[in-house]
Amino acid sequence: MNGLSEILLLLVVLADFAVLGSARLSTCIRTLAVQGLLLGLLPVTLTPGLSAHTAVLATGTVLVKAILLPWLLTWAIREAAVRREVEPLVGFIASLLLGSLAVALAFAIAVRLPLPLPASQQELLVPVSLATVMIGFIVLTTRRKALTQVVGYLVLENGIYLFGLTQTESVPYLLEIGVLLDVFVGVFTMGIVVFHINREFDSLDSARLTELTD
Amino acid sequence: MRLIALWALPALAAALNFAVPRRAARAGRWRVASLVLVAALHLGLVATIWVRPPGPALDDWLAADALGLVVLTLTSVLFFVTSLYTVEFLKRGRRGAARVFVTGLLAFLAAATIVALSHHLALLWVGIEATTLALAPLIFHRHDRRSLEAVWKYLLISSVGIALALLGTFFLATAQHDVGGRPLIVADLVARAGQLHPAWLRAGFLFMLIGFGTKMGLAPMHTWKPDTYGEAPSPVSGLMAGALTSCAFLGVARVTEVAMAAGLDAFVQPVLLGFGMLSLVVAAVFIIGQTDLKRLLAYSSVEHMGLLVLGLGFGGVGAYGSVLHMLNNGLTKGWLFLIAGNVVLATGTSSAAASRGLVRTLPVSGPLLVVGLFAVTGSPPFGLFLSEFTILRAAIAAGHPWTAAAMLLLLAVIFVGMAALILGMALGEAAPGATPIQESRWLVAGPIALAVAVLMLGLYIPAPLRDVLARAATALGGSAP
Amino acid sequence: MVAAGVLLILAAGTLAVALARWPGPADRAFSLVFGAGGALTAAPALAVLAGAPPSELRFESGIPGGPWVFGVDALSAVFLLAIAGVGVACALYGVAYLRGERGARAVGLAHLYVALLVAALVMVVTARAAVPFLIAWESMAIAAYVLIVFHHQHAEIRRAGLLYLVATHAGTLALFALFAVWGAGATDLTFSALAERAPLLPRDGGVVLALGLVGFGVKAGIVPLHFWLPEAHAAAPSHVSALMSGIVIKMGIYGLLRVLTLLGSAPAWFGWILLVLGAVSGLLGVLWALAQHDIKRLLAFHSVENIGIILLGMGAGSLGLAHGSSTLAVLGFAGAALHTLNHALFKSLLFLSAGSLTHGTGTREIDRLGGLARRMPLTGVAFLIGAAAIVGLPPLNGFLSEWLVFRALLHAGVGGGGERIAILGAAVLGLIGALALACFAKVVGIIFLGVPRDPAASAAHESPAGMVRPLLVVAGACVLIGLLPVLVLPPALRAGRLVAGVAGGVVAPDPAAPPATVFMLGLAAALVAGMLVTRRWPNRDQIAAQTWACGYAHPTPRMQYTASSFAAPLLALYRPVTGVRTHRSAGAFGTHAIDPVLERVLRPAWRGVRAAARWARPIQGGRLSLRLIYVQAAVIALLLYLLLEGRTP
Amino acid sequence: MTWTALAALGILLAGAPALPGIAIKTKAFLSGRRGAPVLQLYYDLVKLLRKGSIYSNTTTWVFRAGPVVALASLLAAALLLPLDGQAAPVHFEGDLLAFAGLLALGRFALVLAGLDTGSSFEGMGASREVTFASFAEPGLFLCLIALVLATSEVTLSGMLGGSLGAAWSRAAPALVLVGISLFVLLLAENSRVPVDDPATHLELTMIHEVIVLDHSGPDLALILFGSAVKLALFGALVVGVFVPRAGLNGALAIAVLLAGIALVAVLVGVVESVMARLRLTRVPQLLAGASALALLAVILLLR
Repeated sequence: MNGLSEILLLLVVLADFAVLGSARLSTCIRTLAVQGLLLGLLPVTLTPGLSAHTAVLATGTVLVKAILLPWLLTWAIREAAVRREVEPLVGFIASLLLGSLAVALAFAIAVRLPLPLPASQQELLVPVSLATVMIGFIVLTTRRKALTQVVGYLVLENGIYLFGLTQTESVPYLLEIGVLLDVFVGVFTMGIVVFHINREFDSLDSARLTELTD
Repeated sequence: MRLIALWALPALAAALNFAVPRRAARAGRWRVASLVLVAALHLGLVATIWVRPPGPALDDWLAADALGLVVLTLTSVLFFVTSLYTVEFLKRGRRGAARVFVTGLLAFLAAATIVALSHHLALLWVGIEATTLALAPLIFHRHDRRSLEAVWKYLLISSVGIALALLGTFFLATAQHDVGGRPLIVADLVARAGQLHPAWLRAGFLFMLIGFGTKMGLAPMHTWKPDTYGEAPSPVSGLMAGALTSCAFLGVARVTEVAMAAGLDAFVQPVLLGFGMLSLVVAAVFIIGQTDLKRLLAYSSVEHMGLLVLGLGFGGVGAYGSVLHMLNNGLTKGWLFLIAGNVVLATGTSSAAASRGLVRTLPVSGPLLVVGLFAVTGSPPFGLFLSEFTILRAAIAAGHPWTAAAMLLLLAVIFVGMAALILGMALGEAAPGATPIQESRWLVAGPIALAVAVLMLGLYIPAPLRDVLARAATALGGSAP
Repeated sequence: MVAAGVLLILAAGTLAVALARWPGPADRAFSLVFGAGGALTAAPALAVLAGAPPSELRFESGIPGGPWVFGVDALSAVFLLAIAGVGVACALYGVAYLRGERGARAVGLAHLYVALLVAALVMVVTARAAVPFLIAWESMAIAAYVLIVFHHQHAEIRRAGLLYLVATHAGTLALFALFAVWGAGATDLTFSALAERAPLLPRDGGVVLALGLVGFGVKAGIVPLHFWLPEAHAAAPSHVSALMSGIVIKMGIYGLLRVLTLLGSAPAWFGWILLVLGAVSGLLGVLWALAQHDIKRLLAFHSVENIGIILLGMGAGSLGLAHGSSTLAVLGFAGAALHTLNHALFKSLLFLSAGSLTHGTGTREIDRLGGLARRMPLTGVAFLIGAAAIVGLPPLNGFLSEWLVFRALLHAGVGGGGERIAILGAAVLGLIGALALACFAKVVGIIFLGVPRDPAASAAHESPAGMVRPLLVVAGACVLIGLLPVLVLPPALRAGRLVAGVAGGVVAPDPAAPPATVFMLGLAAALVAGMLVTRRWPNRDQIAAQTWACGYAHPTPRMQYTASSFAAPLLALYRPVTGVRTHRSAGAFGTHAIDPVLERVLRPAWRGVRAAARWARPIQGGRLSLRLIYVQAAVIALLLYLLLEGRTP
Repeated sequence: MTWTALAALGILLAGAPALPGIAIKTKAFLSGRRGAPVLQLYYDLVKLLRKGSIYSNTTTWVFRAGPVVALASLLAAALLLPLDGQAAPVHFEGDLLAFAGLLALGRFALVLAGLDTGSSFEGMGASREVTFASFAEPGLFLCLIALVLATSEVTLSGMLGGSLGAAWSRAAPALVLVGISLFVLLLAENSRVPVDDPATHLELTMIHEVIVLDHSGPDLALILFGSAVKLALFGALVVGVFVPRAGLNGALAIAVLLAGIALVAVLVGVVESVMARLRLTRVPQLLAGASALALLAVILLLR
């Protein structure tokens, strides 16, 4: 139990809200990078001694979530010359409200689901991760641009990953690397598709992708 | 050793294919050859597993248990058939598409094999995510707006779903905390199921169900399915509807296995039944008045996924029915999508309005399409009849008469929709001047083989398969009828 | 033996396809092998009916539902006879009937499917386990479908086929439910095992019987489940219509009889339902038939009528079971079984003759025909015999079986219990008979008598021997059965006793049989003698002249009564129940019939379903965020479930 | 079978042709005319048998078979009736259906023969005949059913024979109803007023007569004799219901029967002279009424 990780977790939540609230894509992506960095630091702070496992995990996380993915997204923006606005379907205020609602719900659930871990571990961890997941969902469903939807997916992913940190010793890191790799490839393909979408529809407005329907 | 070779082989082949540049001289033929070769080797290896089962590998991360073996065999057979089909299919397609196509297929085979063999739930997750990604480029095969939209929806919805499955996996790991036993190894989870932390186990089950359910295409997470199957090249759709869904179902089955072992039946079954019935309803709604053959098949796949989880939900012989149904449905879907592919190759579209009198113009595929209608709607004497009938018996035995009645009603409605569309395409007077087409052997061999297999499974189940199915059923807390 | 027969029949079908390149040999081989197969199939049936012990054949199959068992007992035997006889007749007829279409369509395939159909039928009546029964059942349905849409280039034939397919598949689903309920929790679904479970069934078998009534009722065409029947029969080639109407729909009857046999008992309400349905089907069937102008649709509706008569017998039998009166049960079921056989004979005879006259004139419109007795004498005789038989006139087979049913109903009346009311069924039987007489007086009179109303009819020619021979054989069978009750009754009663569950193999001879036989033979003799006598009447000079038109000089064909005008008074009197539209014009009077069930209930219902589906379509809108919201909704729903369930572990 | 039964049958057949005569005579008497001799029909028959016959060139063997079949079926039906009040020459369980079936056979033959001429008048008559028959048939069956219920016998010989007397003591009202409705059926089946008018000469109003319009010579003779026999049979049926004769010895029973039938013929005559012929559209109502009476009887007995 150390205050440092407390603070980091709170920062994670703040990052969530920043993503929800920011009007410019580039801001979203930068916030995402910050969140990735926080996720990279957390394993170090959470586990008492610095083991090789945590080291590898931290570096891997920072590499992928804080550097590679943000770079990829900015590349997509530049290549596709996307207009920089987020263009939400739901206003910022509304989405912020939704976000706080999500946080409340997250805490409610977390109370019902006590971690079967020594008290030394974080009781903030579960609610924060759940909240991040939900806020990711909100971004996914309330933003119009394909790129912002990718951002939302990443936020959601971060939330899950955050929860994964409770399992650092049970899940061998080989797998966590696998997870990171999957996420990376996933987002990479998404990036490519986004690029194609922009070329085909000369806009990233995924709301225009409504040809296929019954 | 074989367990490793099974996925390493296609993985290497995939890497090799990707390494060879697109414009390499006469590469296309070699790619296809390698594809067929790998498929054949894979099938051979799987056969040896039936003859002499190998022990677990990598400290129990990989093992070929009954359930996994069924999925593995199904995948391998479908893949082999598809590879044969690809030989002719790629010839007709865009030049230079072979590289991505073959690489994707092989990568898919590797990933699916890992899923089928893995007894480590996190590894299983990695495998399934890998299958998702491996097939994404193939959906984009046609490089047009529609396929682009399809692949985008497919990617986003299934990535979200699969992410939730990961969360569920973590929950399960949490539930296993201070229970001991190797983390997320199925065998240990089942062995110690009683001591798992109930709340986290429940949560884990629910989220994995949602996640893998998304990949299976259970309503309401099915929405990517019609678009994807409709736009993807038919052999790819066939692989997805036959093999990929089965892999996802394996994920659901594994966690159900754990939950059942923990005695959570009362908690698990209502959820499964709910998703099952909802899927049937959605399928029925969209099959009525459907206008496109491949989208029709997609919804039929939603229907059958619903039946699978219904079988699990009823328990008892239902579990046996589910596993058998997974096998039958996989084979039948492969068969029908390949036929749909032939229709598209012949008429240029899968829209029902465009084709009439296929039984005359496509002397092999046309009749096979009609037969397939009866097979996929669970008419005797085809395999799906047996499995659906078994699931129905389970429903009655488990005391769900009204669920059973609703299920039958929906099946009837679905039959009307499918019959109306397929018979409308197959019968009637073909367009004036349309003459019977000499169909390529490569394109019809696979469907014929699958049809024979499905018919056989309806009349006779060989002893080894019988006992594998029985073991799988008992693993899922059910029993053999 | 039966198995060998089935194999031969299938072999015949395969030959027909394999030798497609050489038409002549193909036809000969098909006819020969098929005939042999039919004989092999019929032989054991005859043996069993003569009192040989029932045989059984069982083997293990790896599939769920226990071993596969096949067997022939008295009940199967009656149906086997019908299948073998009518099947062979129709198959051979089909060879000649389709010869003209060679080249245009895959005739060989049609023969193959006829073979498949007959083989499946044999399997249905010999299967002694749920799974093989269902397999045979659906194979039969599908083979029949393929044959119905043989001329699928016509849209209305495709529609009829689809209607039939949907109906029969729905019925099959009901049968799934039936066996699922019956075998719930059991591993062995053989009929013997099911029979042992009968006492455990809920509501002493009520559920099973209800499901059977739906599943088998669709096939049998019991009103209001008959809607598919006329369409399908009109659409199919005539020899297929004959098979369908003669045998296939009888499988519904077989199924119900088999279920009753296995249950060994029946609640009284089931008997009453059967009686009511029988009366309704019989009356509406014949009334709707009166309104038809297409000879094949008309015959199809008469199948509904005769199913009604059979149901009256079964209803009486079930009441016998319920009230423990074995005489009633035996008579009722025996009557049902015998009428099934007889109807198979004379209805296929009628359909084959109808095919022959369609072949000869190229039209099925009754009002365009006329005077065919002169141009197609043999077909005319065959049709007349069939008509007299279906109306139930002595001394033909139709009378014999209606007589059994009648006796059953009378027995219900003299019995002391609550079943006495059933005797009213006898009056219904009388009414049905009278209406059937009216209908066939119309058909025979308008089609075969008088003078042609249309060039098509005046250009008619007798059909080739290949078609006529089967007609005459079947007609002969109808006459023989009618004349020899003493030979026919014991087997029928044996089947009846089996269903009624009356112990003891030895059948008590029916006291009524000998006098009835004498009477029938005497009557036949009198008829023949009378004709001969009047032929050579002493010193009679015969003058040929024009029909006396009450002073009108030159009667023309158009002055003749038409089918419409003939049936008009009756239809007018029964208008409320017959969905008939009348349309008059200056020079013509016509009526056309619509099927109330199909037009007023089913089609609207289906339109409703489609509308509902279309209303729900937007769910699958193109919007991605919408679809993600579904996922989110599922997550939230499950979370709530988790929280609620989580409280009470 | 007993000899008295055969004797009764013989006498009945011989006497049948007198019945129409009796009816006509009664009619004439009531309207104060002398009328044709009672034996008129005998003369006609003899004359017709001597004549040759004309056949329309549209007709086939069906036309010639008609009269024969009609007569033969009636004779066969006669064999089933216990004319001597004891037992019929032929009797077996459920022979009631055979009786009805034979009547139907005769009708079928005549109707087809009529249609064979292709004349619109015969067609019209045939149509009316079968239409009205379809209303008369349930009446007949209900009457027979009522008798079955009253006597618990399932053969004509049984229910018109031994156990009828007991039935009268048990269920007289029902039997009266049966008798009345049988009499109405008699009028209808034999095409008498008020259903049909044998004396009419306007084809458009005929039912039975118009069907046989084209028959001539011996054929017509057979038909006329047949209808006389039919009248006699129905008369015997009515008498059989009203007068149980099981107790009487053969000769007396036959005598009673003949007297009864003659009385019935007189009644027919009376009806013809007091009633007018119904409009065709009203006929079904009359027949339905008869059926209703019989149904009422059945209900009385079922209760």
